[in-house]
Amino acid sequence: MEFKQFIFYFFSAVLVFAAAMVITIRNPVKAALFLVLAFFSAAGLWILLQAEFLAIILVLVYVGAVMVLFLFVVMMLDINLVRLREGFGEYLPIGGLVAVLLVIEMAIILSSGQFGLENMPEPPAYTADYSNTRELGRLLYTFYVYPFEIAAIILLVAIVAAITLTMRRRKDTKYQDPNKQIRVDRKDRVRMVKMRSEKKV
Amino acid sequence: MFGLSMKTIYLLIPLSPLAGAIIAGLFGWKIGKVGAHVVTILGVTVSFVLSAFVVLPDVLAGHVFNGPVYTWGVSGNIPMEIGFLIDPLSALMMTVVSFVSLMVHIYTIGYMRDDPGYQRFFSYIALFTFSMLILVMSNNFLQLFFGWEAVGVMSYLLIGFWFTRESAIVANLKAFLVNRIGDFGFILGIAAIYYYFGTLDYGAVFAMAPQFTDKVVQVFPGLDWNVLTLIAILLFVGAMGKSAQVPLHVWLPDSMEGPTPISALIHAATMVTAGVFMVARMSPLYELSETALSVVIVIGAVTAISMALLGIVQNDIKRVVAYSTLSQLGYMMVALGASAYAAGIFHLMTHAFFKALLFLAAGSVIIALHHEQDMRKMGGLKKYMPITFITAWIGALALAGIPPFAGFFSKDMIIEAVHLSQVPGSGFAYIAVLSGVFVTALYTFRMLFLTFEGKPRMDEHALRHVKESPWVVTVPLILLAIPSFIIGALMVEPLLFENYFGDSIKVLAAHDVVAQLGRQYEGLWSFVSHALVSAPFLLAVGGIFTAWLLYIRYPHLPDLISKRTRMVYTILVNKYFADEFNNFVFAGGTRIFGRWLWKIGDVKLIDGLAVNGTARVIGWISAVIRHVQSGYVYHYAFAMILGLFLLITFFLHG
Amino acid sequence: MTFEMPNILPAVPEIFVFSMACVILIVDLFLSERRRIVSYLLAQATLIGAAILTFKLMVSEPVFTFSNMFVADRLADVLKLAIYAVTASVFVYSRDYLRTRGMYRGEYFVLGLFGVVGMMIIVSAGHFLTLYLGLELLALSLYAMVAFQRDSSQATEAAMKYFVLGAMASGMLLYGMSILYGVTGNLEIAAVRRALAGMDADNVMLIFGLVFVIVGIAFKLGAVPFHMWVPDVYHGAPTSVTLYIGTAPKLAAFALVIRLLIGGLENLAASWQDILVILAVLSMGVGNVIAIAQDNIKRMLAYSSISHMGFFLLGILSATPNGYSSAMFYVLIYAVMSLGSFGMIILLSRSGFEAERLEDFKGLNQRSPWYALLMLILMFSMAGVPPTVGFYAKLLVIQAVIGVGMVPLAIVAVLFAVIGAYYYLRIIKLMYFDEAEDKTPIVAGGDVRLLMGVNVMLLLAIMPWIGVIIDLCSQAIKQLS
Amino acid sequence: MIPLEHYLILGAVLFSLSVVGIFLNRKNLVILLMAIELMLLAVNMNFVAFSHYLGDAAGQVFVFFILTVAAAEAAIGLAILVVVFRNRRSINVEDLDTLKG
Repeated sequence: MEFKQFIFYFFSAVLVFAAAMVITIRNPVKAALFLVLAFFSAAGLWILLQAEFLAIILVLVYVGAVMVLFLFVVMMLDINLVRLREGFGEYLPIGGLVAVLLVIEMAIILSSGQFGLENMPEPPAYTADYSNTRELGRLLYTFYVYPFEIAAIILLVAIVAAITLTMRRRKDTKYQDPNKQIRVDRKDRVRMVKMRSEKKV
Repeated sequence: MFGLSMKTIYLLIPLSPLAGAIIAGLFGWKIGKVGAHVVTILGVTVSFVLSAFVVLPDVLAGHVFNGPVYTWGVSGNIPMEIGFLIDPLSALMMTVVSFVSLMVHIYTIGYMRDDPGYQRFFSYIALFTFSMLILVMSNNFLQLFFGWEAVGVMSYLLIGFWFTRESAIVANLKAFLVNRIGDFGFILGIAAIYYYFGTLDYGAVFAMAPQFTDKVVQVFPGLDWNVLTLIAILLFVGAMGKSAQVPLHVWLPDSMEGPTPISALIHAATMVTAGVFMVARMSPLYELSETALSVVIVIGAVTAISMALLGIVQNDIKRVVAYSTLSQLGYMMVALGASAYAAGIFHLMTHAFFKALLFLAAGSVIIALHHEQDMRKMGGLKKYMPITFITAWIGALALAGIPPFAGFFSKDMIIEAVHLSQVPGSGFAYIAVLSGVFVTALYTFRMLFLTFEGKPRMDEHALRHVKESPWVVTVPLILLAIPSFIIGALMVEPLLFENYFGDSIKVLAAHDVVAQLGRQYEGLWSFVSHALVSAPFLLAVGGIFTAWLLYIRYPHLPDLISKRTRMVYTILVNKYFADEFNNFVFAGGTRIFGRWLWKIGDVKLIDGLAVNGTARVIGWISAVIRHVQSGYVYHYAFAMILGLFLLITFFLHG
Repeated sequence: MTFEMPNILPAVPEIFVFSMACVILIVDLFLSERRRIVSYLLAQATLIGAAILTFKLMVSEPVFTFSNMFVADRLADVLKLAIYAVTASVFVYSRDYLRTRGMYRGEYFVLGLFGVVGMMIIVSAGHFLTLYLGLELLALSLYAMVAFQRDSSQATEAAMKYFVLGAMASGMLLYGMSILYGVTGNLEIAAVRRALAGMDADNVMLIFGLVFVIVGIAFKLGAVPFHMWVPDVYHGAPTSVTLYIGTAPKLAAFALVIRLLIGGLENLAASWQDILVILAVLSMGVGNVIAIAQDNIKRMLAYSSISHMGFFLLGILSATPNGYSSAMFYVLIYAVMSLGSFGMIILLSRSGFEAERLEDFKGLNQRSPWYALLMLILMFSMAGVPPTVGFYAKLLVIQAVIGVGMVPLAIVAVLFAVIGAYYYLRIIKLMYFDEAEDKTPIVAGGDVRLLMGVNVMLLLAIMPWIGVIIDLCSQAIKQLS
Repeated sequence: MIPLEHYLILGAVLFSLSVVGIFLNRKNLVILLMAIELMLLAVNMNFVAFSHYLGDAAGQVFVFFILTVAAAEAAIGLAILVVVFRNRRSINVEDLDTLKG
C-alpha cells in the first residue's frame, strides 16, 4: 500500500465514522463537533485530489463560519436535552437496513467498471508551479462571472431572510435614538420651579 | 336572403340565443324581467325562423354544407376550428330544437313569473339552446363533445335551479355523477377514434371507417374486439348517459326536481335526445358493427319496457311523464338498433312535440294547484281547465299511439321495423316494444284520468283557486298540440319513404328495414286502416280500456288490488272479481312487478350500489390513504428515499 | 487564454429586477406603516418595467451569452412574461391580506422579487450551475416567505418541513448532476446534449444519474412520491404565500424540466419516459383520491395541484414537440386557474378570519352571486369541464399521450379526471345549495375585484384565441432543437 | 493509485448516511440540518473527484458555488429553526405534526 492509498483510506475511515456519529449521537453539540471532524477529513481527501483551494475554503468557511453558527444556535436555544435522549433505538434497525441497502445498491452501480482505473486512470500530478487557487480564480471571474453574481444575490437573500425572520424589537429593551437626543429642547428636560426662598425664622 | 351568405346564417343560428343569454345573464339586473325574456325570445325566434324557413328549404333543395366556418388557429394536427355539417338530419334537429325551445321560452314567462331568479333562468335556457344547436350542427367530434358537455352543464345548473330544495341538490349531484360515467365512455370513444383514424372530422372518419372492419384490438389479454365495435360501444355508453338508458337512467326521474319548463325542454324534448341523434349521426360507424347494433337494440328494449312498467306505480304527475320519456327513448334506441334510423329520428321529432306538450300540460296543472304534484290530490280538473284538458288528451293519444295522432305513425314504424330486423336481439326487442304499447297506454291514461276525471280530491281551499292558466301557458300548449296531432301523418311519407335523409344517414342494404317497409307501404290511408286491426293498436286500446276500468269505472279497484295482492286466495274466492280476473292479474301483477323493479332494481341496486357505492368506496380509500401524510417530516423523507430506492432498483436492475 | 466581456444586454431584465429589489429594500427602511404602499407600488413598477424590457429585448433566434450560461429564446421570453404577470397579480391579491395580519412589510415584496429573479435565472439557464443557483435562489426566498408569519406555529412548521425536504431534494438533484458530469465531462447543457449524442443511451451510469435528477425535478413539481411537502406547505403558509408558491414557481418548474430533460437529456428520453409514466400515474391517482377527504380548501387545492402536475407530466412524457407544447399550455393555464382559486380564498378572508375551510364556501351564492359564479368557473376549469379552457389543457395532453400510442395511460388519466371532478363539484354544491352560516358581506378593494373578474373570465374568454396561445407554445418549443 | 470508484463509493456512503440520518432522527432538528450539510459534502466529494480525474476545473468551480449556497441555506435553515423554537419552545422533530392528512 503506497502512502497516498493509506492517507485515502485513513481519512475515508475517519470521515465515515464521523458522519455516522453525527447522525446517531444525541447531543447536538457533540454532533456538531463530529461534523467538524468530518469536514476536516474531507478537506484532507480534497488535498489528495489536488483541490487545495477548496480544501482550505472548506475548513475556513465551513468550520470557521457555518459550524460556529450551528454551535451558536444550539447554545442559544434552551433545548431540553432530557427529552432528546428518549427512545431512539427502535428505528435504528429499519434505518440501518435502508442505509445498507442503499449503499450496496449505489456501490454496485458505481463499481460497474465505468469509472475504474482502466477507463479513467488517475491523471498525472500537476507541476509545482501550478496554482489551484489561481486557476479557480481565473475561471471564477471570467467564465463564471454570471453565476458568481447570482451567488452574491443568494447570500443577500440569506441575509434578508435571516434578519426578517429572527429580528424582533422587544418592548422592554431601551434604545438610544440620536435623532431624538439632538432635537431635545431645554423645556423638555428642565422645569423651572419658582419657590420662595426659605426664610430664617 | 337579406344578402346574407349561408355561412353567416349558419353562424347566426346558434349565436343569436347565445347573445340573448349573455345579455340576459350579465345585464339582467338592468334590463329587468321583461327585457330578459324579450332578448332571449328574440334570439331563439331568430334561430327558429332561420332554421325552419331558410336552412330547411335550402337543405331540401339539395344544398348540403360541410366545412369550417371559423378557424381559431392551426397547431400541429389538432383541429382548432368551428365547423358545421348542415344536412337533412341536422336541419331537422335544428328546427325541432329551436321550435320546442321557443315554446318553452314563452311558457316560462308565465311559469316563473314570481321567481326571483327570473333573468338567470332565461339566460340559462337560452344558453342551453345555444349548446344544443352547437351539438347538432357540429361536423367534428371535438365540437360534438363540447356541445355534449355544455348541455350537460346547463342541465346540471337548471336541475339545481331551486337550490333551496334539498332534493334538488341530491338530484343534480346524481345527474352530474351519472353523466360523468357516460362521458367517460364517450371521451374514450372519441380518443379511440382519434387514435385509429388520426382525425376528428366526421367526413374523414366515415370515409375511412370501411377500411377498419377487420381490424381488431386487444381490450384485455385474450379478449379481441373489432375496433369499430369498440368505438361504437364506447360512444353508445355516452349516449346511454345522456339519453338515460338502463342502467344509467337513474338521474332522469330525479331531475324532475327542476322547474317544469326545464323538464319539458331538457329532459323530454332536446337534451335527452342528444344520444339518439348522436347514434343516428354515427350511422356509418354503427352500420359496420352488428355487435354494436345488437347492444343498442337490447339496451333500448330493456329501457322501453322496464321504464314503462315503472310509470304505472308513480303518483307524482311529473314522474309519470319522466318514466314515460325514458321508455320512449328506449323505443328510439330500439329503432336505431334495428337500423331504422329514419324511424328513430321520426319518433324523436314527434315525441319532442307531444312530450313537451304533456310536460307543459302537467306544469299547467301544477301551477293551477299551487305546485301540487301528487295525482292522488287531483281529479276532476276538466271543468276548470278546459284548454289544458283538451291539449293533454291530444298529447296522451299521441303518446299512446292512437291513429291519426303523431305518435301512432312513429311508434308503429318502429314496431314494424323491429319486426323485420335481423339483428341479434331483435326478437326480444319486438316483444318488448309490443307489450310496451299496452303499458304505455295504461299509465298515460291512468295519469289523464286521475288528473282530469272523477271527483276533485284536493282540499276546499285549493279547489276554490283552481282556474285555467294564463295565455302565455295555454298558447304554447295549443301550438304544441297542433303538431302533436298532425305532424305524424304529414311527415311519415316524406321522412321515411322519400329518402329525405339522403346521405346523412347511411344504412347497409342488408339492414335496410325502412326500405322494406317502404315496399309494403301503399299510401297513408291503407296504412292507417291496416293498423286498426293490428296488434299494436289493439294493445293500445286495451291499455286505455284497462285504465278506464281501473280509474273511472271502478276507482276503488286499484286500492283493492294493492291490498289484496298479499292474500291471493281471497281474490280467488271473491266472485266479484272473477269476471275481471284477467285484467286484474295483469294489472295487479304488473303493478307489483313495477314497484319491485323500482324498489330493488332502481333504488337499491343502481342508485345505492353503483352510484353512491362507488362514491363511498373512493371516499373511504381517500380517508384511509390520507393518513400516509402523517405530518412527520421523517416519514416524508422516508417516502422520498423509498421512491428513489425503488426507481433505482427498477430501472437499473429490472 | 483570452476572455471577452460578455454581452449583458439579454440579461438586462434580470439585472433590473434585482436592482429594483435592492432599491425597495432600502426605501422600505424609511417608510412608516402607513406609507408602505410605496414599496408595493415600486414592486409593481418593477414587474411592469421588467415586462417592458423583456418585451423590447424579445429575440427571434436563441441568443447565448455569459459563456453559454444564459440563454434568451422564445421560451424564456414567454415564460418570463407569464411570471411577471402572475407575480404582479399575486401582489395585488396579497396586499389587503398582509395588511390585516401585520405582515405588511417590504420584505414580502423584496423576497417575492428575489424569487422572480430566481425563476428568471432558471428559465434562461444554459448550464447546470445556473440552473442550480436559480433553483436555490427561488427556494431560499420561498422558505423565508413561508415562515413570514413568524408568530404562527403552523407557518413556521410548514417552513421547517419545506426547508428540510427541499434541501434534501436539491441534494439529490446535485448528486445526479455530479454523476452526469462525471459521465459526460460537461456541465453546460448544450455540451451535455452533444456528448450524449455519441453515447449509448442504456449506459447504467447515465440512468443512475438521471434517476437522481428526476427525483429533484419531481420534488419541485410536487409529483408523487416526492409530493409530501405540498399539502403541508400550502396549508401552513399564509394564504398570500401559498398563492405565490402555487402559481409562478410552477412555470419555473416547467422551465426546469424543459431545460434539463429536454434541452440536455433528450437522448435518454426512452428512460425518463418510463420513470415519468410512474410518477404521472401516481400523482394523478394520489392527488385526486386524497383530495376527496380534505376539509381544508388550501389542502384540497394542494392535492389538486399534485394531480395537475401528473397531467402536466403526461405532456412531457410523450417526448414529442407536440407533447411539450401541450405541457407548456397546461402549465400556463394551471397557473391562471391556481391564481384565481387561491385569490378567491384570500378574497373571502378578512381580519382575524381565514376562509380556508370548505364550510366557509357554504352559501356563497347567497352572499355574492358574482363570486360564486367566478368560483364555479374556476372549479369547472380545474375539473376540466368544457367550455372552460381547463378542458382544452387536459385534452391536449391526453391527445399527446394518445399520439404516441400510450392508450392505457390516456384511459387512466381520463378515469382520474372523472374522480377528480367530484371534489371540485363539492365546492360548487356548497356554494350553491347550502345555507350560508356566515352572512358577512364580502369586501374587497376595486383593484382586487377587477383583477379577479379578469383572471377568471380569462378562462372562458380566451377560447377563441386558444390557437394563438398554442401556436406560441409550439413556436417556443420548436426553437429548442 | 486510487481508482475514481473508491471516491464515488465514499460519496455514496456519505450520501446514504445523511439520507438515513434525516429519516432516523426524530428528536433534534439541528441534527437534521447537519445531515443536510453532510449530504452536500457527499455531492462535493463526487464533484471534486470527477474534476480531478477528468482534468477539468469546472467541477471544482461548481463545488465552490455549492459551498456558498450551503452557507446561505444553513443561515436560513437556522433562522427558521429559531422561529420554530420561539413558537413552540421545542425543536423536537416529532412535535412538528400539526399539519397532516
